[in-house]
Amino acid sequence: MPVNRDTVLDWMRRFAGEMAEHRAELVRLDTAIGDGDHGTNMDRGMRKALERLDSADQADAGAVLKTVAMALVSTVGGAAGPLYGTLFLQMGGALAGRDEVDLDGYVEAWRKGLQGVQTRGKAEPGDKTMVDALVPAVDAMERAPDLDTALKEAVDAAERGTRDTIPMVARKGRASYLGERSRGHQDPGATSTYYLYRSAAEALGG
Amino acid sequence: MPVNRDTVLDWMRRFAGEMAEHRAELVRLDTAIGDGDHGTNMDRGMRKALERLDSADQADAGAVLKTVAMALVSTVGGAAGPLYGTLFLQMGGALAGRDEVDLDGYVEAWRKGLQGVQTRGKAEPGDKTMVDALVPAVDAMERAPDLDTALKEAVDAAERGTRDTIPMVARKGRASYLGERSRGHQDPGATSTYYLYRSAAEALGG
Amino acid sequence: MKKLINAPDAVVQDALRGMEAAHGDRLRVSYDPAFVVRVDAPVEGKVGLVSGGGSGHEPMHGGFVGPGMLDAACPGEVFTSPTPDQMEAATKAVNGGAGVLHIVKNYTGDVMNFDMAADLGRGEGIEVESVLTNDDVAVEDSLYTAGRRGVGVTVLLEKICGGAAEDRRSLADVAELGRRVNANGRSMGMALTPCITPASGDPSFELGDNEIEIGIGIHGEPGRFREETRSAAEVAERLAGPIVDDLPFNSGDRVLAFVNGMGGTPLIELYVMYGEVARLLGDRGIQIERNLIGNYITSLEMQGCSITLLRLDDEMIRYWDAPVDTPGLRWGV
Amino acid sequence: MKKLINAPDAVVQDALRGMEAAHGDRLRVSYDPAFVVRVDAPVEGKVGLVSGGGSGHEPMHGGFVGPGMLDAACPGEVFTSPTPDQMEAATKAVNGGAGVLHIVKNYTGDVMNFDMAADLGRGEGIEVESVLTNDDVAVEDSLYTAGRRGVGVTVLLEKICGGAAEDRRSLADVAELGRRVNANGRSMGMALTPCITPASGDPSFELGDNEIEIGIGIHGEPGRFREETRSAAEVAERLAGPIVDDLPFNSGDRVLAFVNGMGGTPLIELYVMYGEVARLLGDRGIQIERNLIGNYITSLEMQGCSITLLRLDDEMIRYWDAPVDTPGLRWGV
Ligand SMILES: Nc1ncnc2c1ncn2[C@@H]1O[C@H](COP(=O)(O)OP(=O)(O)O)[C@@H](O)[C@H]1O
Ligand SMILES: Nc1ncnc2c1ncn2[C@@H]1O[C@H](COP(=O)(O)OP(=O)(O)O)[C@@H](O)[C@H]1O
Ligand SMILES: [Mg+2]
Ligand SMILES: [Mg+2]
Ligand SMILES: [Mg+2]
Ligand SMILES: [Mg+2]
Repeated sequence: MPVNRDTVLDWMRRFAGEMAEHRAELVRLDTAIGDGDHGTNMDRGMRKALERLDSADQADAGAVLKTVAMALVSTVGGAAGPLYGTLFLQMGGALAGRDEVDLDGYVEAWRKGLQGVQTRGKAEPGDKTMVDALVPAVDAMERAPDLDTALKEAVDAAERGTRDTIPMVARKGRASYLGERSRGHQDPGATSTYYLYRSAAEALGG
Repeated sequence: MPVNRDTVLDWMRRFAGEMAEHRAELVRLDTAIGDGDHGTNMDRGMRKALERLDSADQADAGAVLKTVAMALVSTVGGAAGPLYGTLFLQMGGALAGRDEVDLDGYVEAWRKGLQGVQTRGKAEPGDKTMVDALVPAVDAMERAPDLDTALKEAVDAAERGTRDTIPMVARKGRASYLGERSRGHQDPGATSTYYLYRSAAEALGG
Repeated sequence: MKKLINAPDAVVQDALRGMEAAHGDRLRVSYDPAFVVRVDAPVEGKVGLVSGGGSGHEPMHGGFVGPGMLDAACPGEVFTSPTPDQMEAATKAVNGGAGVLHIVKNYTGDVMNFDMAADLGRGEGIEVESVLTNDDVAVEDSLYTAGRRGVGVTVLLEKICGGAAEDRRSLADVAELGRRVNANGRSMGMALTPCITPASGDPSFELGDNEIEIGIGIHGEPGRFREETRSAAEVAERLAGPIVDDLPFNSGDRVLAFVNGMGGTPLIELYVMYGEVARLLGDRGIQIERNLIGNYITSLEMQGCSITLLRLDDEMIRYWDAPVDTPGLRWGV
Repeated sequence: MKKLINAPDAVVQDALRGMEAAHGDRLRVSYDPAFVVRVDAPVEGKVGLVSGGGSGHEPMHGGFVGPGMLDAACPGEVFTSPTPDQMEAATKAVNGGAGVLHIVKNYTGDVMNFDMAADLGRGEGIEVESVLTNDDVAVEDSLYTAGRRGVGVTVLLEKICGGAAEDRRSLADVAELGRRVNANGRSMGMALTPCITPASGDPSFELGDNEIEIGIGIHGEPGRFREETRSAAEVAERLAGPIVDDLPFNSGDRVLAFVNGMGGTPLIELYVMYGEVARLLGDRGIQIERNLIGNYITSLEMQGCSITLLRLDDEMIRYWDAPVDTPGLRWGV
């Protein structure tokens, strides 16, 4: 599949579906080491994003992602709102004005998005945040020979990265208040990022 | 046993013992249809009464009962404080200045006490209160040929009267707020009155 | 039972110690007999206002002692009315020569103990009057019963009579005003959860996960009936409906609407409830002139709320608005 | 889950409706984007004070809007920081030409959202400054972590900066004062029970019948550790000890002592706690000059409390004592 307006729209719809479906799971993960709202937040935000996507035509893939970004920023709140908002805003900027992008363009957009998240949140790998899913996924995509492989490897890498957050002691976000007690729990934001890669593989792959 | 200062003192000590022993039971009964404090109230009051009895010599049985009455009035509060206070105050008044009383004197004291309780609380038999234990007990004593019989029959009558409160709908005291829902529960105040007769039979009987 | 206390039988004493430490500049605390009194009592020529009742309803009554409200409050054990000696001592402490008004909630225990105290006070030559509150429409009333309980109206009455007393109105006037407040006020309460008294350590009643208790009192007494949980809008209807019908409150009436938390209900829920009450009264043309929202007459940690409506007249409004300076209510000063 | 609400996702909206119905004479409510603002905003020439945060902490922040305290408050969803568009709209609404101060509790979400809002506000030519509160000594602090949470000091800071802004102090002055308040304040909290957010319906953590959680935040986050239930005196030591040692507070310091309920704790227990805190500070020669006792920064229906100590200087005392007229704090007017 090409990466264009329609497939990215499909991606966002699938991601919204994942957030609705896994809402309770994300709430449970966030209850253990945070304040129990990550699933509710992401679901609320992605529902609003779909509303906006439905109500106005989008010029291109970049416009789709910017619309999602603005919806998240103005309806999610918390840490996830600005972080996912920034991710999609940066990615959208990279894709703006282009009908279709290839592997390089796609990976470049992720690289920009990741940079945005790290600039806003100041998290490094190992801090037990969504960055721990993003970094290995983007790295894996950069090594991939073609888009399909990139999409699949990103899912695997994000899944591993997410699982790797379990033994970590959180140093950023709400979980950091728990200190040692945050160990042994999977990070909710990394988990939602894993679902983002999964829906990308479905919508943009093969 | 004669009814005199020492036996009445023993009676009050035994009654205090019953209140400590049955504190939880009275709390449970009062929780069902009231506010769950009758056992605590009576136990607190009788402990204070014993303290006062221990700290000063009592001239006669009347003085013993008045000391108990004043202790209850100033430490129990709630409905039971004034009611038991009045009961013992009136009984004490009837016994005051007499070294020893016979059956008639004893029953006369109870009659006065009962009157005091009814004047203060305005409860009639059937209202589901301590009056439902007092009235049959005093009636039974009036019919008894001798003190020992009177003491035993009073216990039986009070027990029956207490049990008879179970099907009643309360019209006085806190249980009256429950209306029909007060049916099916035994009245806590009648129950503590039953223990009062039981300790009287032990202390003054045989 | 988990509570922030040192020992079940030390709660009242320890809380009084906290009150004294916190408000010692404005309140004096007597420990035996236990009562809280304005630091400047007795106020010469002012009617003294004494209330009291079981503890566990805080801020009522101790938190309402101060200029513009009560002169003294007598705390009993938790949910147990105080004793005549406390009331008598408080009565003496606040007697500024213009007489003393006892504000009594209609419970058998409170009534009997205050009766004895009034007799004692009069025996000492103090003019004592009593006002009874009995505003709880959940309770069936008849000649042969103990009558209705005094609940939310008590708070409003203490404030309004406090304003009148501060204005140096006579004992007869203040008592008459108090009776008018009681006659024009109605309340009803409900619970989502029971409470646990420190002494018993057990819940005051058992409620299922989907049950609420309607028509509760303020002592953990069970209510008139229980039913399935409902929306805030339905609960508001459940409580305000019988209240409005009872007085009745009519279209055009001006009221004070009081949404009270039972102690464990978050304020955000009380505001949700207030929104529903305001809508419901609006629909019936009843005009809310004043309001009060918060935990003022509580049942320890019970979750739930009560609604009180008071039909206002100009005098009540004037004394409601008058300055008050107590730990629990404070404005105009 | 039993709550006095209509639906989990309508709670914030419905509570705002209740706020407007109750305090419409003094507050204006915007629903989309959601914020509460003084009815007379913007006040010409006065620094505008904007705070905000997740809902479920009432009366903070909406209940602190009014003369002498905040100009506007932005409520997020329950326990979720509000969004930049709310904050931007509130900032515009309160800008009286003297600049706007954002009061931000140190949570990743709050900080990032307020950052974006400040950028937006500046983009519109409004002078915006931010003050961060991070007073929770339960949280380990380091260069590499998110740092300490903002808790009880926030209430005190909003009051004191509110007094300074009302006094027409400059934006720089008010911000500097706010930072001084934060630098001199320390807090720590504990829970007897968890809370339940309307959206999740589940307890925020599980506690045994004999367990308490020490070092909790205000969002139902678990604390630093749990342990056996203890007496009020021991809990006071547990909380006040680390607070005193952290600043540190020294003999001779004058402080404001704030005993805060988490929402479901009866007031009588908060007074018991205050009594213990007063004794403990007295033993160390620390002098309580002012105090605050009650439910001011809450976690829904959670039972428990937090203690905040603020080392006072004369300016802080002056602005703490200054008149305030909000639903949640009211004196001097
Ligand atoms: N500084 C940060 N950088 C990157 N991700 C972060 C940061 N802080 C938090 N997160 C992510 O946000 C997630 C929590 O999001 P959410 O629960 O929606 O917000 P909040 O913590 O405000 O309730 C965490 O699981 C973590 O992955
Ligand atoms: N008017 C009354 N006359 C006689 N007995 C009464 C009356 N009201 C209450 N009682 C008795 O008092 C008992 C309750 O006492 P207690 O629980 O100590 O006081 P309270 O009801 O104030 O909590 C009731 O069980 C009843 O027997
Ligand atoms: Mg969260
Ligand atoms: Mg009782
Ligand atoms: Mg009682
Ligand atoms: Mg959150």
